[in-house]
Amino acid sequence: METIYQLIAGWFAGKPEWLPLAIAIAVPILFIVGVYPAIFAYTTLVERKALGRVQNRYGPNRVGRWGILQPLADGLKLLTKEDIVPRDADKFTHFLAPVIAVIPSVLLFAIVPIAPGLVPVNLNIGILFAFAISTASVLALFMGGWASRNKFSLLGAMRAVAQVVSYEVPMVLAAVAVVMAAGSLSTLDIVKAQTRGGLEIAGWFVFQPWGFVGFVLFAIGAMAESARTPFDIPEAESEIIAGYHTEYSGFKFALFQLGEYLAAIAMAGITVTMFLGGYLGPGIHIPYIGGFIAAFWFFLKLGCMILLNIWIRGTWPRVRVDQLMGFAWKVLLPMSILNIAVVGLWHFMGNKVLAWGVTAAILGLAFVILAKISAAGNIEKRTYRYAN
Amino acid sequence: MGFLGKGLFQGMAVTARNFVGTYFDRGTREKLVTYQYPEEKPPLPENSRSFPFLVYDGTPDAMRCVACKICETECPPQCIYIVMDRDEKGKPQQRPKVFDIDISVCMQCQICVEVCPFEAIKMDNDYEKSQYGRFDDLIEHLPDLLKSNEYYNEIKPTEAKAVDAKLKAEAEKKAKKGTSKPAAAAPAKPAAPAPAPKPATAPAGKITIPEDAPFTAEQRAWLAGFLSAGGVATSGTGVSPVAVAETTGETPVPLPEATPAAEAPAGGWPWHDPGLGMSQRMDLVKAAPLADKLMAAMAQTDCHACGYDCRGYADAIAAGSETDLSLCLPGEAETAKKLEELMKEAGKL
Amino acid sequence: MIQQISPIPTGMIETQTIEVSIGPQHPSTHGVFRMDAVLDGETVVGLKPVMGYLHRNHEQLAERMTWLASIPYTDRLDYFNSMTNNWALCLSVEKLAGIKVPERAEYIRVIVSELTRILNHSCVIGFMLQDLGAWGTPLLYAFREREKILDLFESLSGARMMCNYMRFGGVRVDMTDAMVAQAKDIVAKFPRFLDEFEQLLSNNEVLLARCQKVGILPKELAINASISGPMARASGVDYDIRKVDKYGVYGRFDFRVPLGEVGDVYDRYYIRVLEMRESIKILNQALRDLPAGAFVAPEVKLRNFKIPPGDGYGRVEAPKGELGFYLVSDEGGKMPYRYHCRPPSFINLTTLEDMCLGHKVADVVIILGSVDIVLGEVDR
Amino acid sequence: MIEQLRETIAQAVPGVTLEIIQSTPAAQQPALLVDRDHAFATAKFLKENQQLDFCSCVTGVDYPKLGQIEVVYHLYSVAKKTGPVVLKVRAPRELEQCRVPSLTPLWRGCEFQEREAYDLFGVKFDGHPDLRRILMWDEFTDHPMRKDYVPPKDYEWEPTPHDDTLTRAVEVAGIIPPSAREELEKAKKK
Repeated sequence: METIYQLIAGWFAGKPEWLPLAIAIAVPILFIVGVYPAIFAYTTLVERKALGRVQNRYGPNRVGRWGILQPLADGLKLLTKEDIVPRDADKFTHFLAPVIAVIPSVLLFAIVPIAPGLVPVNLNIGILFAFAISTASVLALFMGGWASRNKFSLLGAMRAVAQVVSYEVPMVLAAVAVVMAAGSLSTLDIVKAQTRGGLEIAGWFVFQPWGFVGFVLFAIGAMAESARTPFDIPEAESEIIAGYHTEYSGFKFALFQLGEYLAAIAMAGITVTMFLGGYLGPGIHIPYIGGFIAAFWFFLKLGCMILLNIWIRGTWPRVRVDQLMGFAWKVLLPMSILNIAVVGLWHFMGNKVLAWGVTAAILGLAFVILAKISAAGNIEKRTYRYAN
Repeated sequence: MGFLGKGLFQGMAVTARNFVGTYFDRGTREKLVTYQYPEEKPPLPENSRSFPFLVYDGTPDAMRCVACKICETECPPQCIYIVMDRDEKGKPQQRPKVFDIDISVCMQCQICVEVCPFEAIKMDNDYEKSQYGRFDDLIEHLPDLLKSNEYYNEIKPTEAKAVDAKLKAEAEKKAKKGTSKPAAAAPAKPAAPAPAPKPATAPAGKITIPEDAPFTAEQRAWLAGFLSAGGVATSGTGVSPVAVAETTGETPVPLPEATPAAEAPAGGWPWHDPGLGMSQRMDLVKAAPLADKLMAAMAQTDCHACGYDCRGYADAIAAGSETDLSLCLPGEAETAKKLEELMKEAGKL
Repeated sequence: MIQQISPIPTGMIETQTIEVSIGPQHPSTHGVFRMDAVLDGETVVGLKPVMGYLHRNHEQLAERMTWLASIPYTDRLDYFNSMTNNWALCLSVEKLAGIKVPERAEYIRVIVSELTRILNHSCVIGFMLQDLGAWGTPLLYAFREREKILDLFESLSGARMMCNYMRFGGVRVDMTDAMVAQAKDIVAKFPRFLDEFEQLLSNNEVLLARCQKVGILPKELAINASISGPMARASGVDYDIRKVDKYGVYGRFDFRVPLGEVGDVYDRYYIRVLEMRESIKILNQALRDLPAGAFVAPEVKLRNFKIPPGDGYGRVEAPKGELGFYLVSDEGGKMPYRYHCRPPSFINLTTLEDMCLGHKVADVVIILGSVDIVLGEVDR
Repeated sequence: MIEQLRETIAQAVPGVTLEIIQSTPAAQQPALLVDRDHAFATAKFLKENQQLDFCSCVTGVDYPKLGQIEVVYHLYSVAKKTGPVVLKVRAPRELEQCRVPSLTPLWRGCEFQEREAYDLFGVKFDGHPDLRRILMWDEFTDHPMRKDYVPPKDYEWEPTPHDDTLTRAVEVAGIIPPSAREELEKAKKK
């Protein structure tokens, strides 16, 4: 916003003072409202096509070439569908829930930088804002589940609350490590802190042991937070039909989907910002087009994160609700606390090569111990005998 | 077990392999198996079956179906409905007037095809039968069902060739037996009723051939000669000697060699003609033994619906080894009634 | 990595149970099947199976038609395995009537039944994983392989699923050399698919955590509750009708019966994988030894087929368990006087509640999936 | 073999009446007809002493001519891999008296099958833990597998394209109830 204001303030020298400000505010909003939903729409298409290919079939390919108009057709279909509200539902809450579901997801994009200096709002408490907002989305899920007056919806809502609240903890702690390393809560500063080397790759936090662990923790948390497979238990279709949005149809359902996907994309964006160097990449310092290259790198990384999500969705089964909680509290939480300590160690060890080795060893050992403890008695390798 | 999570990544490797594999499939359908249906259709194997159709030879009039109703009775979900064609006087015409198959009920089990003794009903390959209407559109009527033998040869070459060969062999066998029926009407189906020209000389025998009897001129001429020569419808071959001896009170007239009767049908049963009406057939056997009378009451299609041919069923009833009188499906209730009547007359019931 | 959370000690917090009707319209009840579950939070404290939504009185239908006309209806019992259903009925009828089946027909029956078995097992595993939430990937891999078998069935019998292939005293059409080659090709390629399948699933930690020690069925209960098929063998019951009765020509083949130890969902999953490998073995032998000769007993009439008065029970090892037909013939003998089908998946549901108690809702669906039911057979 | 078994049972279960019923000549599965009062004791003996631990198949057969309904149990032994021993119990057809002892306490596998027999034949199993209808709905009153069962008049019927064929089938099997045929006529007139 500030960057745009500085850019255009000069052009509007003779005009009223509020005009450039208004434009500077309007442009990011339009960008968020225009571009990210479009990304959402095509994410659904890409997801369906990719899942199709993973499952040895073509994805949607009937509406337009390569199914390019499929999202449009889906949208039209959902718009024209009958809006069904259960008779005993709490009508107002039932209506409000999908609306609220979208808002936090959209707000999350406000702190995601897409190019040097180009972030909708450069908050100095950016990361904190992101967590505050993303947790609010659970409110919508619970409202939807509660208002539907359906036992499956209720179960889904309960699961959603439990899951989102639990996964918030390791996620925030994983982010704390990054904040400690970068020394700032501002997303722009965090990206800048990853600048190192000519190609702008070497400095990414993910290439440090603590950063990698943090990345994995954060990615898992992000997946759980946005209820993506294998953590999609609030809407586990094989168990509780569609969870909190069982009783939603038509565009309200679409809004839930929109909110969920936007949250997933935003979380991917924050992951990229915090661990994968945000917009950093080769060529961003080239004059004039550097900004565009930076934006390209950002969206490329974003796309990779989304594809990883899809890939995981196409492969893994879903975990059970108690296992999910156990995993959050017994594996992720200790790891993330340890990770904070390790970042401190990293910070104070001068020799980075040595620090790399030491921290990697500590974290690896911790993972192995935690994994063995949690697997013991639960997972076993079996051999089978044959009858005579 | 390796490190925890190894299995997860192995799985991801498998899915990635399949994902990439679909782009290098190039039509082998190893990885990308889908047929894009309306544009490309999977090739159907020859045995493939959808719904039944009726085969005809040459023209739709020459259908093989004789309306014997075996398929109707045997059809497990009862989706076939047949009404035999009759002329104004109520004589059966050995062809269906109505032949409906309700494809909303048909379960494509092929049992009708298996039980048909006339090779008249076969399974089609056409599975695109969806309709907009729930009721009438889903009933296939006789004109929809009739398909030519060429079509059958086209969709199921091997099977059709075997059927054709079998029918040809049967026809030849029949021809060898000396049937006067023209060999052209080879497939067990009698020729469609041709307008019968009035015989030039009405024989002075006891039995006159009705004008509307569905005989060809040739048949009519033979029959006239046969009747005038033999007097009573008997002949040697095929009938048990006892039956011949008991034919009438009088000694059976030995058939002169020169008369057309020498070419008489192998069975030598003039009533064994599905074209005749029940009353005409009964007329022919007025003085015949019980077995012949019983036989004349049958529908004369030799359809084996009862498990015998017409002769065998009559003999079995007469001999008392078969007690069920309602087995003649093509004859419908008429035959059953007549059989009962005859048995009562004979004092066996 | 994952442990069950112990329930809240009683007396601390007062909680209410809720009754949830899982089904009849539910994505993972495998048809119109209902479970009346009583839940304490997410934990199942009571569960009653409710069935009959697909009931069409198959038995009465069969009693109103000839023996032959029942064969296509058996296709509809367990619509995945029409071949074994056909065989079960034909075997019972042959037993009652004393029909000797020609060698070649017996071999063809073994071939199609074992193909049916691998078809069923691979799909069941796929369905189970679908219930686990694996988004259809294993299921569609299984379906990809199943298509190849169905293609063979289509070229053999004319239909993909409703084969209606067997007749009393044999099979309906002969297996040509081309079909034998096709079958050999399928059998040769199938182990590769199984390896891929196992790589995708068998070591997957999420799958292990979800399936192991879930839905345990003890051996004694399995026998007492007449559980049959892979489910019983997963509980360690050494009972395979192919070995016990040696019906058909099963006595001639060399194969083993895999047995589980724990009797949980994972065992039921893995036993099926192992059984598929054994089926491949049988198929290899049967295809190798397929003799020439008649494919149907010539003395058996298609129409007016009659059975002497009396009763009899015949059974086969269908992919889902013991599929038997109890038939009674009376004086006429043209139609069954009594026709009873003993469906494996119906009886295997007996212990569903025992297996589900104390587990979570999410486990109920995989336990049900591991029982392997087809509602066409449960409800008849 | 079956004679032997009969002797053994007769010694073990005092007062039992046993009758051997032959199957079809080819099937070779002769059955033991046990009187109702001693059926449970006999079954218990078979389970415990003969190791017949697997009750495979339970079903009913209606014999209106005898005025009785028969319940047939097919018992196998998993331990010895033998079988089947066919156990038959008969009860009068009249609904009130149509009671036989339930074998579910012995073999859990009978649970659903006896419920099915109760549902379809109206045989009441004394001692069954949960005797409810299983395939038909709870409000249903009749027992459809009895030979004298007549489908209710207001059965879920709607005109179908194959009514003609079905109406003809009525004469053979009585599939469409008469009331439905009236409706059919009405529909045709429309």
